[in-house]
Amino acid sequence: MKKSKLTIFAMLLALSLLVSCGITQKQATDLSVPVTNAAPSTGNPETRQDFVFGVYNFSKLDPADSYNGWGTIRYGVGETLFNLNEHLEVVPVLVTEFMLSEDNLTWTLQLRDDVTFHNGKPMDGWAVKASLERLVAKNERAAADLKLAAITADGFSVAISTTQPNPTLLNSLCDPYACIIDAAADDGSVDFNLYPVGTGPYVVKSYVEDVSATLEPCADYWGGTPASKSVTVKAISDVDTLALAMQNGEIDAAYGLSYDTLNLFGNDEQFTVSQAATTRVYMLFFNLEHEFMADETFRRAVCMAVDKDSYGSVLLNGAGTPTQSAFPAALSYGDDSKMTDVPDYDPEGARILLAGNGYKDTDGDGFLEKDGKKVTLRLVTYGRTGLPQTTQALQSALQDIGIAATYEQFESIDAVLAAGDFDICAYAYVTTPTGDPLSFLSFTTGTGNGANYGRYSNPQVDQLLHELSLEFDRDKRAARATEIQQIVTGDCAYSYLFHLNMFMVTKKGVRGIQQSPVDYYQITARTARE
Amino acid sequence: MKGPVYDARIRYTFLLVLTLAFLFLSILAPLFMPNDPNHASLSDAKQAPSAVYPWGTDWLGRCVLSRVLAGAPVSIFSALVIVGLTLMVGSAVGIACGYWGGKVDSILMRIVDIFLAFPGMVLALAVAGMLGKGLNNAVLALVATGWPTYARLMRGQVLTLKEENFVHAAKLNGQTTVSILFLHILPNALRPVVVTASLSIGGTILSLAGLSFLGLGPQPPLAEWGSMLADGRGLMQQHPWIVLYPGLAILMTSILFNLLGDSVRDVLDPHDSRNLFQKVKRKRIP
Amino acid sequence: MVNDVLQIRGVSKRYQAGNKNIEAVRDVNLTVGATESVGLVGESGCGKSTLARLVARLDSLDRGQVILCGEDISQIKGAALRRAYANLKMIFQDPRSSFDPRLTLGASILEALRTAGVQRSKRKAQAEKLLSEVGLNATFLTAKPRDVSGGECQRAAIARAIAAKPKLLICDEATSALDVSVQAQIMELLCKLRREHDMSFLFISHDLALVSGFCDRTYVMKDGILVESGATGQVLNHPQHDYTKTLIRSIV
Amino acid sequence: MTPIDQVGLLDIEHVFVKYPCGKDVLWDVSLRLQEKEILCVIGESGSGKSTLLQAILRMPGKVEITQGAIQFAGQDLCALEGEALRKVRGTGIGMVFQEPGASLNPIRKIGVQFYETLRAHGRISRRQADEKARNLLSVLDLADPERILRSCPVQLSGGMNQRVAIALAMALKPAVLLADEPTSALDVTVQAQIVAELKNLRAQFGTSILVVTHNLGVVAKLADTVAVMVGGQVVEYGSRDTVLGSPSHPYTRALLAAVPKLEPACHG
Amino acid sequence: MNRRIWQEPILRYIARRLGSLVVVLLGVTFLTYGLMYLSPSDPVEMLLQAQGIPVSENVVLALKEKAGLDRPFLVQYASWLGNFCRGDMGQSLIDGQPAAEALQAALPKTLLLTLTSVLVTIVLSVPLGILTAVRQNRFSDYFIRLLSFLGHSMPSFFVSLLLLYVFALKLRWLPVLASDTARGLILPTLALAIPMTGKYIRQVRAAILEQLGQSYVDGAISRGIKPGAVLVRDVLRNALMTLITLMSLSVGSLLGGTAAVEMIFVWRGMGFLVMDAIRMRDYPMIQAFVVWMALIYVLINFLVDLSYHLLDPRVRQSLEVN
Repeated sequence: MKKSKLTIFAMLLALSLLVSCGITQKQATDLSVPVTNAAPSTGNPETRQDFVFGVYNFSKLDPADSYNGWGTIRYGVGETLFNLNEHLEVVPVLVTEFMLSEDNLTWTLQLRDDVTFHNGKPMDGWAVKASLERLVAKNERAAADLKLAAITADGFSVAISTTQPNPTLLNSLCDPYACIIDAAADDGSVDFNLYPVGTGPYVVKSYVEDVSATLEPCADYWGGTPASKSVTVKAISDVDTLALAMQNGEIDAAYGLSYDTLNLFGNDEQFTVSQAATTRVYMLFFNLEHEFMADETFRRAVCMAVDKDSYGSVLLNGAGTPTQSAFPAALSYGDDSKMTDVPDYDPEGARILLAGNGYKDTDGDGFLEKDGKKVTLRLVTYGRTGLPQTTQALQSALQDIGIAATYEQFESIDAVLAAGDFDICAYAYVTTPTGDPLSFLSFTTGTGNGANYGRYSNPQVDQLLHELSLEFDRDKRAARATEIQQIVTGDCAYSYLFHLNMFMVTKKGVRGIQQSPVDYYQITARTARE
Repeated sequence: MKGPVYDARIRYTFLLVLTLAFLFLSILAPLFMPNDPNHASLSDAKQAPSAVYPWGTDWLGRCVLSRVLAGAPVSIFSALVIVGLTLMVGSAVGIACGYWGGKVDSILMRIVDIFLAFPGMVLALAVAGMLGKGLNNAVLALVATGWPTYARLMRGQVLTLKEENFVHAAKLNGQTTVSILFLHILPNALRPVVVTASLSIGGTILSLAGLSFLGLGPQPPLAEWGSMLADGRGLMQQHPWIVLYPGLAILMTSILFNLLGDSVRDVLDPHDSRNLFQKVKRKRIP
Repeated sequence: MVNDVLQIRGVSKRYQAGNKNIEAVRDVNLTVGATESVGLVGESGCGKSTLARLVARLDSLDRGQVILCGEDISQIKGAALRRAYANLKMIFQDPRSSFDPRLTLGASILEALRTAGVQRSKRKAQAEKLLSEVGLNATFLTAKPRDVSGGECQRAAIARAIAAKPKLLICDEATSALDVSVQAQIMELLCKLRREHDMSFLFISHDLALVSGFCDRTYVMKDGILVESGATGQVLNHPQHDYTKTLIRSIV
Repeated sequence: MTPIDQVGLLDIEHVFVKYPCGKDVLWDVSLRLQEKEILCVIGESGSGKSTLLQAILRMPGKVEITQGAIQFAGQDLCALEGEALRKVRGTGIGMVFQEPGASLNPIRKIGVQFYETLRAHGRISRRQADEKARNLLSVLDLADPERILRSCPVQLSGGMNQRVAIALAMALKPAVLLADEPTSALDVTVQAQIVAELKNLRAQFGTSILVVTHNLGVVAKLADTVAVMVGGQVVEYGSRDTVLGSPSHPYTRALLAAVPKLEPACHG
Repeated sequence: MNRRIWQEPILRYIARRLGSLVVVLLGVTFLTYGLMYLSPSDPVEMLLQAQGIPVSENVVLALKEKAGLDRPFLVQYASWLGNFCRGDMGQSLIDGQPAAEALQAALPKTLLLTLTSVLVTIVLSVPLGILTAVRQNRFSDYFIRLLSFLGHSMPSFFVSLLLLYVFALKLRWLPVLASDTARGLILPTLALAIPMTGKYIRQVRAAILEQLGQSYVDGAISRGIKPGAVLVRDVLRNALMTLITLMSLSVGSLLGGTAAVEMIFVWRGMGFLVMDAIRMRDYPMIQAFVVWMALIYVLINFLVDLSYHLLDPRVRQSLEVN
């Protein structure tokens, strides 16, 4: 396979074409440069230094448990069979060759034979099978994504069959939940959520809940000697303190800083700021079951009140790229120009629209009423950097067009959303964590689906989602994904505000760690301080 | 007559006038606001002080001066309401205990003991936390924390005053219990209570700001000094005016009320201010 | 005697102090006849002030009866007690403490006149009259307790006490906080009141000499018990009880 | 006024005193205390008699002497400062306060307070101090001195504390003892005891005593010499018999007349 | 003879105090448990939502029945209290972790911070308070009082920010993150101790001045004892009770007042824990926090009372009389 600037879909297309021609695709690791893990190590045990990594959101480490796999991958404890490269293309990591059966139902993977778990056991086919079976047993999301029928292992090869053709299986195997761990080690003797046994360059030495994790290099890591003597991941749950600690030199790298600090660190020679556009989109959930939000015209007016450009440039200090689509423009299904029916920023137009639909300020308090009832919206959000700011800006913007709104910030928003206890929720969503649009679109727009908190339901969308789930053709997938977004944004069921550039600050002289477009690759074997 | 008491009275009058003026101004503060305190003008965000925004703008492009002014009534009057409610609830309980004694006293005092068993802000955190965020709950939380002190104080006062001869004399005059209570006991008992209350206003402002800082106070977009400080904390280095002015507002207000409280005490509770370590100036005529 | 102003019959009072019971007054019998002046002498802590408080119902008694002008007031409450108080007034050791520090002397006296049922229009004049009777001029109406001397304050207290024309005036160490010369003036005033009013006195003091100059009969109290009683001259000149003898001897 | 023509033990010469707040209290007070003399200063409240004692001891923070001199043992107390003044307090001049018990630290053992007092004026071991204290307490007829020395004032009765305080004031055998209203607020029977005790002191130790009181009975029993103060000035000064027997000043006469006499009631 | 006389009353006293302690603590638990009933959210629904289970009427009812939440309030309270006494403080609604475990991890941290802050407060406020009292109305008095006034008027979170800015960011002397090391504790300790010191200097001053006005001071002076000795041996000892009371109060205000400082310095103590719990409406955690804090405070007060007993013969005396 050629190494070029292809999207993941280019690759998938190629795969499917090749597969359909009945040619076995051999994939050697040296053909594609893995993004992170299997780097030629420069670690010299004599001169290695301790490395301290400050993070805003500290995670537990059992990959199968909710989103904890992000931590497992981020802290270099575990690895997935495949990774996404900077172009969100799937590249093999723990796998040497893979092929798809003619019926599109079975993938056969040939595993590397030099990979061992932290406890010294070899990562063979049975281990991978056990790891994946443990995953689908514990994680509903993974089970829904993978659609596993059966796994058979034989030596260093493993055959994964799915219940239906699953074009995104390899993408799903890139998801942090699919991090390969030694399932047999989860025998209850230690808390697997704190001390998972993975294949990554670092082993958890001690884990203090909510405080820090101390990691030791894995002596016989397959990718060479890890470059740091130890890695300490510190939980610094206060963004401002995180910034101060970074400034004060107490940590070597910081992730999760407030965007306000971009200039602070960017203008300081002692630090390196690495930025990467990610697939995280800041978006608004509208609760379509609530009185005013149920009205499409009303929603349209709300959308027109939103000044996406300023949000990205001011609230996020330039780290937000305004968007009409849920996906970054670099992706074929993230083309803003195709989102024709998305209302532009036009507060005056919004006022007129509202006035024309029976929203009038009848009692003269500066806020609109409909049929004598005051329009009041409940805005909710959670503490992720940028969201409270966005929501408060929205509150002010709504006030400008005469809509009263209350603001509430929660630490954990999902319960509030699930209960439908909101009108508008600002949310930051990683739309293509595994390089494919299906999961996000399905979750948020399919009738009755898990993250469809606004209770949006459109049979046309449901039909398209179904088609998308079975489609292996790249262009058609992109077209369907685009179509779904057109319908959804046309219905004003969601408003996608901007895409986020994530950034990471490191001390000068720190290497092997930087902001990746894939937000869960952080600590690697190369991460070290000079 | 000149002397320490005289000085205290002058100081008290001065501070009282200053405080009243301050209160008056904070009521009128909305009139002086150069801009809408809640209006976010993103294009003007994080601007340094200028003619349009005398104290600059915050991260959302809101006028800091307007927000500090808008926050004045919230911070100050909430604190006054808290102290007032605390005083009333506490005093009512204290009077009931002190005057009727017996079962009423022992039951109420047990309740007071229970409330006093919660250290410092713990009860406030619990009340605000359990009942949810917001100004009302924050006020309720601080009242719940504060009233037992006044109950104890008032009870002690009433118990002492009940045995004063002038109360006996009033009793022998044939006055009713209620009239004795309201004509003689209460007015005299109020003095230390008022001193305590006036000393506690400054602290209450700080406590409220503390709750706000923790996010348990008034919710956005309502301007409140503590939450402005919490909000703008990350910009402290780059755009200091965002935290400087609300911080100064808290400091100044709390200093003003603390000074007033001190001087109320000096006037109502004058104490001899000489001791053995005082050098006595000696003017000897040879 | 039927027309005794005050009869105290078998009055006792215990105080609970921790685990100990202190019997402050034990089985006291005492009478004050009409227009009679009766002295009660004893040293501090002997129970004489407690007895005064019991008689005035400022404290509840454990046993016994207090009969004031023929009415047993030892158990009555509320309105009945307030009515009974019309016949009973008391002046205290510390004159300043017997006035509400916030109010003017006038306000306190007017209050007494109001409760005595004097018409509003006549109160002011009456108050001035009362003041002149105790040797004070009308300017004292507007003075506060802390602005006047102890003697003046005690005079005002007396004026307030006689406002309702009580049958019995209890003087609890009424002069012992005052300077000798002031004490003499107050005693003179009390003598004058005795002459001019139809009033009985229960005069409580630790000073035998003072009692000897004022009282018809004298009771001597020690540790809550009356140890000796009789006409004042009798008690002074022929003391029966050892304690009375000690008392007389130690007068310096 | 008695002319002052020779040197006494304690000479108060034309002393003017004011309070720190600036109010004048004493005007031109002159008194003389001879050896073994008991001088009683009588006066009513506000006459400045207690201030006089504070002025003699130069109690810090209480009074300011603006004019005059207080000669004691050949030195002018008004000119003394610091250590020199401290040495006079206790050894030269002792003082018994109005409420003698209150002048003891309520929560320290009396033995310690004796030791500390003695130690402040010379080297002495704890055992020696205890010995001295025991002697002193027995001389003053206090029962069980051992127990007293091991107790804190709060554990003793008020009367006991008064006598302990007197003993403590006498611990350094001062030449002059100042007593500020030692009998007021006391029961008559106790008053008599205190009077006897002060006399006893003079007999035992030859102490000169300056007593301030408003109780003429005490004066009559105790004094050799009497001074009468009114409004911060001495209006009459002379031997007891002269002052009490044939008072010259009208105030003194009025004062004497006001004293209640033990006599049958004055009827109507 | 001495031993038996004063040991017996103190035992009686301890017994009596412990008895009333139990009553107070019962009240504390009742109030704490009752607060949850006043709260607007239903814990069962919250638990379900947190676990991502759709909230349906039937599920809620079934779970309530299982958890005994359909029983009368008092019965629920009794069973909760029973569990509490056995050390089971319920589970976090957020992650299902036993509240007891979380508290166990956080409590020592808050206690450590409290301890250091109280110590620093004592070390600063007692000598300065004495100094201002002794130098009353002189320059040093005014100056220290001015500083204490400023400290007293600043909230601890404001002090924290200033300290961070100056000592961590500008001078680079001290770390931003609190840690168990002495250096890591300095800033949070100061952030708590400075406002408290400001408050207590004034109170120590008042206490000392009050003692200086007592007659025993005159007595000691009249006996020729050196003023310095009077200050140390008499005045301080008599003011000790007030000082101890102040310190116990300061412990009290710290137990709840560390939240903001703990958040800023990322010091995972009780304040941090409860703020997390409050934001997530994690009622069992809040309850456990409140009850534990009250328990500790009540015990501290109890110990302080006992120390009065040991230090002050007046208190001993009053007990013996009673």
